[in-house]
Amino acid sequence: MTVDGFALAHLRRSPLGHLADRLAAAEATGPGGVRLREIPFLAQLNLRLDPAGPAAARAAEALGAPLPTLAGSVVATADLRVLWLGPDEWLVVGADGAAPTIEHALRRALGDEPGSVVDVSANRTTLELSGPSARSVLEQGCSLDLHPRAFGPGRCAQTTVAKVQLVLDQIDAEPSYRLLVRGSFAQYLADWLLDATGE
Amino acid sequence: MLLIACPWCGERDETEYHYGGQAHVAHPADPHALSDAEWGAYLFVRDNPKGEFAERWMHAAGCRRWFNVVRHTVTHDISAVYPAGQPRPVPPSDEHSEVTA
Amino acid sequence: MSNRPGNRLAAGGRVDRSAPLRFTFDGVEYTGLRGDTLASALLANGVLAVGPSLYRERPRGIVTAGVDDPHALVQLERPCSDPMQLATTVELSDGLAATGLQGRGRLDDAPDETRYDKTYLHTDVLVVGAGPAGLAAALAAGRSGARVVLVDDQPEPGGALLSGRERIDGRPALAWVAEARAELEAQPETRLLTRATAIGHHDQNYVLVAERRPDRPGGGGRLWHFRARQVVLATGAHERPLVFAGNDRPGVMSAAAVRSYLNRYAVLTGRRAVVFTTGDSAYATALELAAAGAEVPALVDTRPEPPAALVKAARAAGIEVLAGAAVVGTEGGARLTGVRISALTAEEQLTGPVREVACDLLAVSGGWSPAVHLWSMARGTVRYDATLAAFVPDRAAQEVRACGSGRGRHDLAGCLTEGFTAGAEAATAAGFPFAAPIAPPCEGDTPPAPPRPVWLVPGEEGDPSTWRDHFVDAQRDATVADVHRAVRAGMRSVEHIKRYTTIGTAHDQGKSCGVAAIGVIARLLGARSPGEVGTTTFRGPYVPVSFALLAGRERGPLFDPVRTTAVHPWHVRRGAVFENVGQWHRPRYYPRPGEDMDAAVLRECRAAREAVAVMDASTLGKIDVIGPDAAVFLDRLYTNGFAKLPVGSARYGVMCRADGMVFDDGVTVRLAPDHYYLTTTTGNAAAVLDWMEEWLQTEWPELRVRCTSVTEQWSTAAVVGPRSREVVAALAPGLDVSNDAFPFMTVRDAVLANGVPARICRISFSGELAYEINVSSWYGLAVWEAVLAYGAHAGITPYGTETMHVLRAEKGYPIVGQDTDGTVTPQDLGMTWVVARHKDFVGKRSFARADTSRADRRHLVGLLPVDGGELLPEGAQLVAPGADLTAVPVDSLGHVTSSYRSAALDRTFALALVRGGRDRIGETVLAPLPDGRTVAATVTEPVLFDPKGGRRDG
Amino acid sequence: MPDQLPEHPDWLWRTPDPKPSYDVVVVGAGGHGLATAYYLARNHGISNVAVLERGWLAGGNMARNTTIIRSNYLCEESAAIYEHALKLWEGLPEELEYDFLFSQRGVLNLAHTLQDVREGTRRVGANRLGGVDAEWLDPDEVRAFCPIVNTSPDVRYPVLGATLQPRAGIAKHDHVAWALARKADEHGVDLIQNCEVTGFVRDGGGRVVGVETTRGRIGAGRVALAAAGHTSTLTDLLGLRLPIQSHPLQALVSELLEPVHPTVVMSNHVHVYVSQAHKGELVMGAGIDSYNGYGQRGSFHQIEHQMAAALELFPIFARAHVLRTWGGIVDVTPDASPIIGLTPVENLYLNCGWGTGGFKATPASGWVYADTIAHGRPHQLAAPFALERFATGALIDEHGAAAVAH
Ligand SMILES: Cc1cc2nc3c(=O)[nH]c(=O)nc-3n(C[C@H](O)[C@H](O)[C@H](O)COP(=O)(O)OP(=O)(O)OC[C@H]3O[C@@H](n4cnc5c(N)ncnc54)[C@H](O)[C@@H]3O)c2cc1C
Ligand SMILES: NC(=O)c1ccc[n+]([C@@H]2O[C@H](COP(=O)([O-])OP(=O)(O)OC[C@H]3O[C@@H](n4cnc5c(N)ncnc54)[C@H](O)[C@@H]3O)[C@@H](O)[C@H]2O)c1
Ligand SMILES: Cc1cc2nc3c(=O)[nH]c(=O)nc-3n(C[C@H](O)[C@H](O)[C@H](O)COP(=O)(O)O)c2cc1C
Ligand SMILES: [Zn+2]
Repeated sequence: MTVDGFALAHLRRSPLGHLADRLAAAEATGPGGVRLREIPFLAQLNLRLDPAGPAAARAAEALGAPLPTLAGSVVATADLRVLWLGPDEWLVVGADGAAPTIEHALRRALGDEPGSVVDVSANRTTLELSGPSARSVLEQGCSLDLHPRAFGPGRCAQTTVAKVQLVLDQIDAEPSYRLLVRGSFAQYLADWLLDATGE
Repeated sequence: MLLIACPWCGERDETEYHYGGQAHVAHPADPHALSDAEWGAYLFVRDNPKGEFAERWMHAAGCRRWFNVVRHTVTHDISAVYPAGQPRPVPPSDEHSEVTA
Repeated sequence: MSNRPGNRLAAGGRVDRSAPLRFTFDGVEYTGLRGDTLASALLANGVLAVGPSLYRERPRGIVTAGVDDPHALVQLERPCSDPMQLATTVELSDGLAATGLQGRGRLDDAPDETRYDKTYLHTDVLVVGAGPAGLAAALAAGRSGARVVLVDDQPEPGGALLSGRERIDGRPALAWVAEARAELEAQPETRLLTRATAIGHHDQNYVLVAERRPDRPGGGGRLWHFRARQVVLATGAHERPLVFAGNDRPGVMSAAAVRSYLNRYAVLTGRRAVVFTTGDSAYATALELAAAGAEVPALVDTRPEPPAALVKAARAAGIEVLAGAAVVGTEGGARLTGVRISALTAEEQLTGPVREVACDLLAVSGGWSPAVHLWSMARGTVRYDATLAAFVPDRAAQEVRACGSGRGRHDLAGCLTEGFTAGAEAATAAGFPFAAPIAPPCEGDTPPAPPRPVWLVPGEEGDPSTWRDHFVDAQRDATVADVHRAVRAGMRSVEHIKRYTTIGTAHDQGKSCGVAAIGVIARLLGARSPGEVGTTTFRGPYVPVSFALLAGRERGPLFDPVRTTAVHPWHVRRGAVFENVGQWHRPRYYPRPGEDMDAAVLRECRAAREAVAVMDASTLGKIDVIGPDAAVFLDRLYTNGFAKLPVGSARYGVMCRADGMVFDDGVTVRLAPDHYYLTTTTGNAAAVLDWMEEWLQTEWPELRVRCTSVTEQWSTAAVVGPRSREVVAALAPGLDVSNDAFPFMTVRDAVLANGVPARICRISFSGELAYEINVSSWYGLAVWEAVLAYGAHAGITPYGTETMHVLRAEKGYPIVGQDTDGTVTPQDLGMTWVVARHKDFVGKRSFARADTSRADRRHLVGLLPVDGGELLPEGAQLVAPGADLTAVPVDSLGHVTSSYRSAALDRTFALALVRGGRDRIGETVLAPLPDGRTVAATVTEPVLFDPKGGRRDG
Repeated sequence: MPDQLPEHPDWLWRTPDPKPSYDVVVVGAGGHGLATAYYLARNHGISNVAVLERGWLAGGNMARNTTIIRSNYLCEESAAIYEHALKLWEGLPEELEYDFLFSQRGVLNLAHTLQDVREGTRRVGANRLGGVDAEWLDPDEVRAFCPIVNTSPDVRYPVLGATLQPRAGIAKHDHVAWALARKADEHGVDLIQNCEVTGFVRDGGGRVVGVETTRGRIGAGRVALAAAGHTSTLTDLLGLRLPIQSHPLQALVSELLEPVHPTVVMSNHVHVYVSQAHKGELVMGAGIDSYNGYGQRGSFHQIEHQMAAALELFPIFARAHVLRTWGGIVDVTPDASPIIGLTPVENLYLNCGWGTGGFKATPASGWVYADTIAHGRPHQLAAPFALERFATGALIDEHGAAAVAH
C-alpha cells in the first residue's frame, strides 16, 4: 500500500514541522557556524536480502547502484542514497514521493527470494546538521569517532546520539550530517540539538 | 564503558549493545524429553567463570546482529569476536591471559 | 580591606599585577591578582589559616599549592555556590567570595543554573599532564601526525616548571614551555586542554577528563570522554608530609608548595623559615627563600650525609644544615612560632638535646610520591622502590606508558627524555612511527641523591599510643595514636586500618598523606618496608567532581526522551492529562471543564459503550514479519497457532518466556502468506523485537524470516462503540463495512474520504464493535481529525488509557505487566484456549514443572465489591473471610491487579490474582485497606460485561 | 562540631594460623560468613569453626554496600527472612557490644508511575499482613518526610507517592562486620585471612571433608560456602553448577556534607538509592552492569546516569561532589532471591545469591544458615530458598517488586 505524497501534501505533518522556525533561528554563521533543519517526507525503504543471492544483483540494477557491502558505507546515485544497516539490510532513501516507485522496483528485484521490502518512510524523519561546528555538536552526544580519518562523506552508522538511536549519514565534508530519527524521538533529538548548538 | 568490536560495525561503546549471557547454550531439541531438573538447568543455569567467558552480545543500537565475544571477566580484555553460530575459536596454545584480580 | 602587611614580592611570578581582583574570605575583603589561586591570594595577604579541623577544631593552614592539600577546604558563595573546594585549586576571580570550612560542606538549595556539557572524542595518543614530561610526549606524538590530546589541570602548561627556576637549552624553562605550546597549537591534529583534570582511567583506555570553564557564567565545565589508542601518563608527583608532633600547625607547609608560591605566585609564605627534608628537592626551596629575602635559620635533613654540593650551596647562602636530624615538635598557637629539632639515630630514635629554632614557616619535604592514581585505576601494578622510597608504576595492564616524575624520575633532563620517548613510542604503537627526539640540556635540576625516608618521627615523650598530635591524616584528625589503636586492636591489613581510622578517605583521598600513612603503619606493624604493607586501592575520581558535571545536559527536559505520537499536538490542545507509559506520553483521559478523572472516565466509557469513542493507539509496537517461514516462526514464539490464520485475518496471541510466564500479547494480522503484521504492548515493543531477533539469529538461523519495526510508520486510531460502523463507513466511503463483508478479526485496505490510504482492522479491546484505522504517521493527525469530524454527529468522544483499561477489564482482558508480573502463565489468566496442544512453542515445557502445574496457583478472577460504590485500591491484598488480621503473618490469598468504576455495570469492579481463584468463584474475600477498613468482595469470572460477546458485531 | 564516630572496642580479633581441621569451615569472611560463625557458636555451641577469607576480612561486598536495611519485600518468604533480620538488627548493637551506628531512619521507596503505585500498594498491604511495618505516603507526605525530594508534578517522572518502612534504615557496614568478627573470635572461632580456598577434599563417598587453601589443606566436618560473588568459582570445582551470575555493582560517596538528607530514598524507576551516612557523606548506589564481571569495578556511564537521575529527584545535590566510586561483585539469581541450604554434595552447604541486597539480611542469613548447618536440614525460613526451586519452578520472584533490591 503506498501513498502519493504530493496529492495529499496538504494533509501531511512531519514530526518536526512545528519546529521549523526554531531550527532555522538556531543557525550560527562563521567558522563556528552550524545549521539545523528538518528534511521531512523522504522516501525510506528498508530492504533485507541475501547480499550473495541473485536478488542483490537485481536490486543493484533496479537502484542503479550496487548495494553497499562495506559495513557503514553509503552508495549514492543521482536520486537515491543506499545506506548499509546490516550485513543483509539496507535503507534506501529517496526523494519525497519516490517511495512507491522504489518499493515497486525493489519488490520486483526481490522476486521470490527470501527477504523483505518495507516502506518505513514515515517511521523516521530526517534532521540535517551542517556547518563547520556540526561535528563538535554531534560529539557532545555521540561516542562514534567522527574525525575525518574515521568517518566522512559516504559513511553511515546506526548509533546513539544523546540517548536516541538513529541512523547517521554524512553527506558532505563541510561537514553535513543527516540524522534519521524515529518520529516519536524526533522532538527530543531536536531539543537536544538546539541545546547543543546553543552551547 | 567497555569497547566492543561488532563483527560488522567495528568498535562501539558498550552502551550500544545488549548483553546476552553465555554463548553456545542451545535450546534443547526436545524440551519435553528433559527432566524438570534438566529443563531448570537450561532455563536458569549458566557458566559464571572468573576468567575467559564466551558470551553473547547484540548490537542493539547498530546493526542489531547477535554475535559472540570471548571476554575476560576480570580484565575485560576481549580475545575474540565471532558471529553467532560459529564455534568458539581455539586460542593459540602459547598464549595465556593474565588474571590480575 | 585588610591592612595586613603584604607578602607579595614586587616582581616575578606568573601573576598579572595590572589585574587586581577583589575577593572576600570569611567575610573580609582582600585583593589578589589575576593568576592567583584563592590560596596564593590569601597567603599574599598574610592569611594562612583556613577552617578548623573536623573533629578537634584545631587551627589549620594552607599546606600545598595543589589538589593534595589536606586542610584548605572552602565553601564558595561567588562566582558560584559550591559546598567544598580547595583554596589551592580555586582560581581567583573578581568578586569571588568564600569561607573556610570545618571539614563538612553545606549544600545550597538555590537552583543550580550552571551549564555542564559533555563531549566524546577519540584520539590516537592522550597525554595526561603538561609538565616537561607531558609536553615532550605530546610534542613527539604530535610530530608523528597522530591525533594527540594533551590535558592538564592547571590553567597553563608547564607543570612543575611553573614553580621553579630551571633552564632548558640555556634559557628559562618557561621559554621552552612557551615554544612547545606554540608548536602543539600549530599541529593540526593536536589539542591542548588546560584546566582539564583526568579523573578516571577505565578499561580500554577510556579516560574521563573534567574541564573547568571559569569563563562561563557560574563556572561550569565539560566532561570529556576520551577513547585513546595509547595513553601517556605524565602526571608528576606529590610531595609527602612528614609525621611528627604538631605537624598540623598553620605554618607547616610543603616545601615544594613554598617554592611554588614564591616562584609562580610571587608570594613569600614566611619571613623566617626552617626547612625539613628527607631528600634533595627542598634545598631549592631553602635557597630560593633566602634569595627572596627570607631568613632561613636551619635546614634539617634526615640524612646524616646530604650531598656535599647542596650543603655547600646552603651554607653559602647562610643556611645552617642540620644533617641526620628531624623536627620533633612545633611551637605556637594558631600560627607557627618555632620548631624543635633533634638528632636522629640510625634506628630513627631521637638523640641528644632538642634545639628550638624560632620561625614562622616550616617547609617540609617528606619525599615524593609519583601520582600513580590513573595508572593504578587503569589496573597497572605498582611496586615499592626502596631507593626512591615511593610506590612507582610497575606493569601496565593497558596501552599505557608512564613517564617523568609520575614514574619516579625526578630530574628535568630525565623527564624530558622519558617524555619524548613515551610520546614517540605511543605514536608508533598507534600506527604513526616516530623516533624520539633528543632532549635538550637542562640546568638547575639534576638527578637527586637517594632520600632517607623517616616515616615516623618519634615524639619527645610517651609511646605511639599517646602521640595524638602526630597527624597522619589531618583532614580526618587521624593520628599516630589512632593507627596504633587499630594495630593494637588486632588489625593487620592497611585496608582495615584505613577504615578503622578513616585515613585517606577525606576530600584529598590521601593524595599527600597516603604513603606517609603506609609508612607509619609499616613502622607500627613492624613491617620491613611500606612495600610490605602495600597501598589501598586507588579509585576515581582523581579529584572530586560535581554531580552536575557528571549529569551534563541530561537534566530537566533533556533528562529522558518523551516519546509522542503524530496526534500528540491534538491531545495537548484538547487538554489531555498524560500518563507515562515507558517513555511515551499517552493521554490518560480528557477532562472537560469541571470534571475530575472519575467523571471524565465514566463519560468516556459511556460513549464507547453507547455511541462511539476514539483512542490514539499509535504507541503499540508494530513489527512486519516477512518471509516464507514467517508462519513457522510465529508458531514457535506464540502459545497459539498462526500458520492457519487466513490472509486478511487477525488473531490475538500470547508469548511466553522460556520459563512459561506471560511476556507479551497482541494481535497479529496476516497480510499475505509470507507477511504478518504483529502488534505488541506499548512498553514491550523493543523487547519483543529483540526477543524475535534473538531466536531468529541465534536459534533458528535457518528460518527465512525478516522482522522490521514499523511502530512509528503507522498511526492508529481505535474507533470503538456501537456507532463506530457508521463513522468508519463515512470515513472510508469505498469500504463495505457490513459484518459479512468485513467480519470481526479481519483486515481491509481502504482509501479514506480524504484520500489517505488506510489499513483497517476489525479488532476489539473493549468488546464493542471497533475498528483500528492505521495510516502512515504523516497523516496520523489529519486522519484523527477526520475521524472526529465524521463522528461528530454521533458524539464521538476521545478517550484515554484509563477508559481503555476500564473497557478491557469489564471484558476480563488482562494487561501484561498490570495483571501479570512475570510469574503468571496463560493458564493462570484463564487462557488455556490460547495454549496450543499440538505444537511446541517457547515456554511450553515449563508448564509441566511441578510448581507451574499446581492447581492452587494464583488465577485471574473478577471481583465485585459487595458495596458496589466501594472502589478497591489497585494492589490491595486479599484474605479469607474469617482471617484474623491481628495474628500476623496473615495468609494472603492474592491481590487486586485492576480496579475501576464501571459505567456499564453501574458499580465498581476489579480484577485480581487469587490463589486457586477459579475454585473460589462465588465466594467472598476480604481486602484489608490501609485506613483499617476491610472491604468484602465476591469472586467472579473475569468477564463481567457482555459475557456472550454479542456486542462486538455492533 | 560534627559527631565523632563512636570509639571502637580496644580489641577486635586474633590473627591465628589455621588448625589442621575444624568442625565447620566457613568459606568467606563477609557479613554472612561472620554471622554464620557467630551464630554457630552462640546458638548451637559449635565453636570449633574457622572462617577462611581470601583477602582481608569483610573486604568483599560487605565493604562496598550502600548499607540499606529494610524488610519490606514483596514475597512473603522474603519478607519473613528479612524481617527476622530486622528484628535481630534491633538487638544486635547491644548484644555485640558495639555501636555500629544502626539508624532506623526509615526507607522510602518512591513510585513514579501508576504501575509503581500499584506495586507499592501491593507491597504495603503484603507487608502489613506479614507483620512488617509499612505505610503509603502521598507526595505531600513524602515531602514532609524528606523535604529535599523534588515532588513537583512537572518533572519527567513525578513522584506519585512512596512506601515507607519506618523501622528500616542504615548501619555502618564495616563496623557490623567487625562486631560480628569480634564476638565470633571471642567464642573461639578462628578468623583466617589471606587464605583462599582453591579446592575441596572429598572422601571415597564423595563427601566433602576439607578444603585446599593457599595456606594448605584444612580438614572440615562441614563446609559452608559464604563467598557471595565468588560462589560459583568454588562450586565449579565440584562440578556443581549454580543459577548465579556475578555482576559488577557500583556505589559512590560524596564529600562530607552538613546533614540534609534525613532518611533513605530508593527509586527503582529513576534508579536512585541514597542516604547520608553518619559522617556526612552521601552514599549512593548506581545501576548494575549487564555483563558478568569479577573486577570490582563497573562501567562509568552507570555513574553518570545515576547522577542525572539523582539530580532529577534531589536538585540540591547538583553541587555536591563525587568523592569516590567503587564496585563490588554481586551474585545474582534468576529470581533475585538467595539460595540457602544443602547441596547435592554431602557436607557442603550453600548460602549465596543475595545479589544487590544481602547486607540487610546479614544477621538472619547467619542465623538460619548456622541452624541449617548445625542440624543438617534447612531452617524453616531458609527452606523456600532451596536450590530445588529452579527445577520445580517455585521461584521467589522479587522482580515483580523491584528491579534492584539494595
Ligand atoms: C555497591 C553495592 C551496594 C549494595 N547495597 C546494598 C544495600 O544497600 N543493602 C543491602 O542489603 N545489600 C546491599 N548490597 C549487597 C550486599 O553487599 C551483599 O549481598 C552482601 O554483602 C553479601 O554477603 P557477604 O557480606 O557475606 O558477602 P561478601 O562480603 O562479598 O563476602 C564474601 C567473602 O568471601 C570471600 N571469598 C570469596 N571466594 C573465596 C575463596 N575462594 N576463599 C576464601 N574466601 C573467599 C570474599 O573475599 C568475601 O570477603 C550491595 C552490594 C554492592 C556491591
Ligand atoms: N627534585 C625532585 O626530587 C623532584 C621531584 C618531583 C619533581 N621534580 C621536577 O618536576 C618536574 C616533573 O616533571 P613532570 O612532567 O614529570 O611532572 P610535572 O609535575 O611537571 O607535571 C605534571 C602535570 O600534570 C598535571 N596533572 C597531574 N595529574 C593530572 C590529572 N589527573 N589530570 C590532568 N592533569 C594532571 C599536574 O597539574 C602538572 O601540571 C621535573 O622538572 C622534575 O625534575 C623534581
Ligand atoms: C557506606 C560507605 C561509606 C563510605 N564512605 C567513604 C568516605 O567517606 N570516604 C571514602 O574515601 N570512601 C568511603 N567509602 C568507600 C571505601 O573507601 C571503599 O571505596 C570501599 O570500601 C570499597 O573498597 P575499595 O575502594 O578499596 O575497593 C565508603 C563506603 C561505604 C560502603
Ligand atoms: Zn553492528
